[in-house]
Amino acid sequence: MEIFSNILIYFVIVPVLTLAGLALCSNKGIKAIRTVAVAGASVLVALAIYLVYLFLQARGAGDTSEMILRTDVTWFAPFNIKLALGVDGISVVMILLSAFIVFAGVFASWKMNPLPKQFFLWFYLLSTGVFGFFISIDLFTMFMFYEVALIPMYLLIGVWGSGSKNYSAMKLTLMLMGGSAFLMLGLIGIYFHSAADGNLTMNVLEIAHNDAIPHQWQLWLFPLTFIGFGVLGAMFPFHTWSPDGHASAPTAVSMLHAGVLMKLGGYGCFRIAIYLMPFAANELAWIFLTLTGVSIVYGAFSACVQTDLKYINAYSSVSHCGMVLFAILMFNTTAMTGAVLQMLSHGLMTALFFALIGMIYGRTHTRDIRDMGGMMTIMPYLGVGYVVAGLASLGLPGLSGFAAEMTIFFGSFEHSDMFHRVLTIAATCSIVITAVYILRVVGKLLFGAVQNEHHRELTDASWEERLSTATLMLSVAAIGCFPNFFVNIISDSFLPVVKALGAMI
Amino acid sequence: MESVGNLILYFVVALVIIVCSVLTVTTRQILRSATYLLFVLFATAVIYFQMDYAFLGAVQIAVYAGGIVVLFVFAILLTHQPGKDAQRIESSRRILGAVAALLGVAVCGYGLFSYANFCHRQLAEVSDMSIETIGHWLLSTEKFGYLLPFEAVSVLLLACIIGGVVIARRR
Amino acid sequence: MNLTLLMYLVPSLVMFGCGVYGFLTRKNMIAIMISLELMLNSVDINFVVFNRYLFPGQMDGMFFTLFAIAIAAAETALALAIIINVFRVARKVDINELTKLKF
Amino acid sequence: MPLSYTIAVIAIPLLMFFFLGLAGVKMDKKLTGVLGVIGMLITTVIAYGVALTYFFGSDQGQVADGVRQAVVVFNPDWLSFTKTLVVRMGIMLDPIAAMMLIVITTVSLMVHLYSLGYMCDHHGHAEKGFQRYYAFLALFTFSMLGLVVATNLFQIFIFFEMVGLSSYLLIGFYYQSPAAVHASKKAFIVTRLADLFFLLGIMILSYYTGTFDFDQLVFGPNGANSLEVAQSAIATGGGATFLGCSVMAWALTFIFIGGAGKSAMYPLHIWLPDAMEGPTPVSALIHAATMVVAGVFLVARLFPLYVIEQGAMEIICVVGAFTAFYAAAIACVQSDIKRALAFSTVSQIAFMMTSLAVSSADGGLIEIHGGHGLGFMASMFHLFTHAMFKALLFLCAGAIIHAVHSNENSKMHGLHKYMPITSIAFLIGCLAIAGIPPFAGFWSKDEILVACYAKGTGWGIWMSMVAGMTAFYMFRIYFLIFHWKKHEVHTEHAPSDQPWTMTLPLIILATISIVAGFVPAHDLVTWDGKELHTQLNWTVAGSSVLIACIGIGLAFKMYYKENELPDKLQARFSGLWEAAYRRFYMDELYQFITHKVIFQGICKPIAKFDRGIIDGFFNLLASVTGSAAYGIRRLQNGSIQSYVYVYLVGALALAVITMVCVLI
Repeated sequence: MEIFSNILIYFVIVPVLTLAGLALCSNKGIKAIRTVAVAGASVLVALAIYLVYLFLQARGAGDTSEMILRTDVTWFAPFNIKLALGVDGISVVMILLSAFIVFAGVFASWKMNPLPKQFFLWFYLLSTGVFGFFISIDLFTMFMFYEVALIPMYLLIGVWGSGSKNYSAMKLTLMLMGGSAFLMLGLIGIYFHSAADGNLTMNVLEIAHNDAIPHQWQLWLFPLTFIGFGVLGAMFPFHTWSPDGHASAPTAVSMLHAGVLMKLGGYGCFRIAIYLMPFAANELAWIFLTLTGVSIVYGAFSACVQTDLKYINAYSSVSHCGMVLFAILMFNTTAMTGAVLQMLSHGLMTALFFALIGMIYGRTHTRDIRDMGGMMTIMPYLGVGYVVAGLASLGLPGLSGFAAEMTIFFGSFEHSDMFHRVLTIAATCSIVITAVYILRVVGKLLFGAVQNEHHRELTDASWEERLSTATLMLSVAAIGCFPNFFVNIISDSFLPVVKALGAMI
Repeated sequence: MESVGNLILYFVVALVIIVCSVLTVTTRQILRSATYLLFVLFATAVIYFQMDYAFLGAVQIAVYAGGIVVLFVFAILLTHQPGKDAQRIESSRRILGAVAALLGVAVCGYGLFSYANFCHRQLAEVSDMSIETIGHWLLSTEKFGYLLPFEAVSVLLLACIIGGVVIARRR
Repeated sequence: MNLTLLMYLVPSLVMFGCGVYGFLTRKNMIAIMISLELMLNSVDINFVVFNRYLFPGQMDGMFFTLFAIAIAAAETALALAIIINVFRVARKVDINELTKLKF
Repeated sequence: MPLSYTIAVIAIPLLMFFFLGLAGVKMDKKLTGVLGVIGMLITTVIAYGVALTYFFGSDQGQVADGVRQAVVVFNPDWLSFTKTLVVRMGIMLDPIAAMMLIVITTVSLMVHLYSLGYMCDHHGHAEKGFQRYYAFLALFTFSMLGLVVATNLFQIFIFFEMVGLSSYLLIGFYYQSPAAVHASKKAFIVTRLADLFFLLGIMILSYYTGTFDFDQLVFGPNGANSLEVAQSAIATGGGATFLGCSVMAWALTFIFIGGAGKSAMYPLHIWLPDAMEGPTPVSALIHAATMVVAGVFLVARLFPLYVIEQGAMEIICVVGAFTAFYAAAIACVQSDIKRALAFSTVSQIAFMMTSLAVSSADGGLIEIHGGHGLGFMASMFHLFTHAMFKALLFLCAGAIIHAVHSNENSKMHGLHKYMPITSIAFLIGCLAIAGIPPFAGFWSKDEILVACYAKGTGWGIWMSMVAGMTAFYMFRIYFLIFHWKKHEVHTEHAPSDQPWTMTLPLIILATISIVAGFVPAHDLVTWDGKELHTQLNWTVAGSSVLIACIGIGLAFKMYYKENELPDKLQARFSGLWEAAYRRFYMDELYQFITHKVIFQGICKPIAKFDRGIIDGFFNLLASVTGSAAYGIRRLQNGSIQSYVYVYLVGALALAVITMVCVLI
């Protein structure tokens, strides 16, 4: 089969095989379950790194096609649905990010209890959806994988969560499904206007090439798709699933959700909404720019007064993910590259945050910062990890957040009109607010005197927790120290869309 | 013109059916209810015989009267202590049920009596109603053959047997 | 006086009405099943008499009745098995009290 | 020594940081300290080699036509914003960078050595977190060195953040003490706020000029600061204005605010006194000698731009002059020795800022070409000398605190007898800062005053007065600590001079403080790389020495021997004294703004809004759907009998309708 010669399909096959392997494990055989889960994740990481290598090689060899590793296999001819695979720089780094987070997530849920097998089954189903989404360029398969990624979340939170998990799981799933409903409408609309000559297609590249969606339709379809993905990207005012959902979700799920799934939102906004409908994007950008600009500042301010660690992080995510959408809407290569960097950065850093919070919560059984203090003395490794994550979040040079945010700010500042300037400056102000809430929580949680004497008996991180967090910390530092490596992979991928957007002005 | 015996038989059967049906649903002792049902089924079998469908009548007696009613009796005995009457049904519920049933009967009866001209046909002679013919058609694959439903029913019965076993099995 | 089709339909109709009444008013599940049998039986009669009077040369009505009897037997057996099983668990056969799976 | 060895100067501290931070946990504490000192010693040697080569060597191509050029030894791309706007991470040596290398490595080495003794208890056992401390020191040294050798504005910004981080970590070194945590948080956030402006300034500047690199912003073709290049860079703004000022003025003002945050200029100075919660050697290194002058360094870096954009320079001048006075006034009444020194630092840095700012105006643009720019040189010179004697003073203070276990003056008094070496070293530091010849401070401060008088007599008198206050408050501290009255020994051990690891740095720094004034700064660190011919202005020098002596005399009168005078004065001017003691209520103001306005007034309502209105809306949506479903659920009650009933009614209705239709 032709399709099996394309490395991309293995990003779906490997999780599926892992699923099968897990299904064969017995419920009690925790060792076998862990082995299979780790093996799957390791293969994914290796594949992702190899993919980056392939990509760099292809670009190095002068392959300037928009997407590389293209394969089309017809799936359902009447609607022209194909299993269309292909990646550009953005998807490549997204796949890399996902692989690392899945890897770290497996180790973070090492001691998952109860039902470890079932947990990993759903976990890998979610991963399947995520990878499938990033490798496809067919509207239908993208949507399908998107849904595959969303649904397991309900069970993962509802069964393995904590606190008011039923409420949260329901809320998260319903809001995201609501977004999907918008999205589906938008996608169907796009499909039926995908070609002027009647050869309707689902292929993103072909639709963009045809550029046949009538302008008055774009004005309807763009908001539908943008909001559809924006809900997942935690865009104000559709972000409220995020605090509750993250607070209740088990560690690895929070990691995967904030780390990868929310990125699907940003990626989709770009790949479908803006890429396919540049006219409407230009026309309506101001609405969404305002919303995302509000997101950034609003999320940061809200985070300042939260007392639950996960809520702080969830609002911080609202702020940072707002930054992603904000930058994507700036329509220039610099800002958009910054957006992807920010996705990477936020993915890794939030995953790190949630991993650490999960580990702390697993020990103290509280996430309220008022009940904790002096954790640095008790668990220095986790404390240092938390500080690193915090510093990445507040944008310290040498860690990922800085490179991403700076690229976004400088890209956004390229617009010289007052509207963009004001928003950019407002967004820039968030770096101070971020510093405030990060230092607040670091000060209360890690420093100061030990609040609860029982906490003194707690242990520091075990080896698998160290491995999980160290992977993420190193990734965060790698992006922060060598941002140009990633920028070079990413930035060229924006040229076609920036050109299309430029043609609209 | 029918033979008098046939007529008398008809009236007896009709009377049994009507009376026993009513008793079936009104008696408060469930075992009696099953017994009245048995009478109704027998009376029905008689109608089948009258219609010259001897085979069908035999099936009716064997399967319905012999099998199903016995099942009912078993079930009743398993779930009820003997001699204990069922609770009295609230009158509101009874009235509602009666109204619905009577209305239904009235509407259908009105329809029957006022419109159905075909209802006054006479019984025609049938030439061949032997077991061979029935068997032939039942297992025939030609037009009007009933092999497929026959097989379907046999599978259904099999499923039913398995289902019964599974459900009734003690865990 | 002739035995017309109508004369057979009337007892059948009454039987059906009784079935409906029983089905609506009874609380005991077995009694409901019995009412159900009444209704089924009245339909069987209708099949037979319609076949016999209106299409004397054919046998479809008869076959339908035949199958209906078979299916009724299957259905009853299964239903009674369920009822007995439910009784074993809940010690009840009153459908108004068996509300555990409601909503 | 090849200039490219500078890489080693940067790299060794970074490696030390990782080594000590990661491997140090498992090592013997003392060993990590010794390793840290050895690493720093190597760094210092190389840095001296490089700097001396830069200044005095001739074969490295750094001097051409009598002009000292900036030499870029290393400049790879780090982050490309666009094809042209690229952030590079490089190493560039020019006079001020080379001078800073010396300052940073010297003070850092002294502090490394000193901490060996200071970070131990009285039995000589290393404190908890010893290796962490050394790792952070290494991190700070790395960041600061990276900052001064930056080749572009963005790199400076990056290292601004990095020094901010190291400062945060070191202030909060005693992280179990709430005061330290609070102080570190405050320091970070205030400087972050300033950095925000810095960033905005960079954004504006780079938007118009299209570059971050100094060699396109300020350096001319001959590799030295050039007004023509700055002029053309400013001109790319194309006369764009915002709120009546040119965008470039805004950019430069914002950048200055960034520098002001780090350099603790009013009103962003509030973090510095609190930062004294950190270990005293840290205060000496970061909050007296090096990091706090980053702002001065930044303005000096962009000096030509500021010269062209006079508006921004005026702001610096006013802020500097005011801060100098304000901080000096507060320093006069502080009872905590470190706080007093901290305000002294603020005041002295303000001196440097003012000096830079008046430099551009001392005779106007043309005369700068003619060879003035005295203020620039004086500022850099003062930066150098101040780093030495302020580090000395702080280290002395550290020794005293280590001996008496308190920061308060009232716990000290009469220590001269017990700690003679410390006392003499402190006295040398005081004389240096007061500007008594021939100590280092005299030479640099004198030139600053000359530059100020050149701008205007008013400026000169104002700064002279502040200089007099400096002499007063320094000697007030000195007398209160070492004299005043007999020391009451509270602990079982009488205070005494500290072990050699602590005393040796004092002696070295004291020596430097005496001789540093004779460094030919006017030859080495001038704004245009050319030699600057200066001579002592006897009028200014004489008057400033006189003022200093008056200040010292006043302090002597009031504080040498225990007497009632200070209390009387305090009672007489109680309002003023209280206000100054409370630092003119700036902290309360900030507290009000952050807590009451931002926290209670913005954050809380937003959080409530989010939970109540936005989330409430979605919950409302859900509950409406839910109750609708509950309503409909009544129909699906699961009772087969009701289903049949409804079905029957429906069927009958249909039958009746059919019949009626047939009838009609």
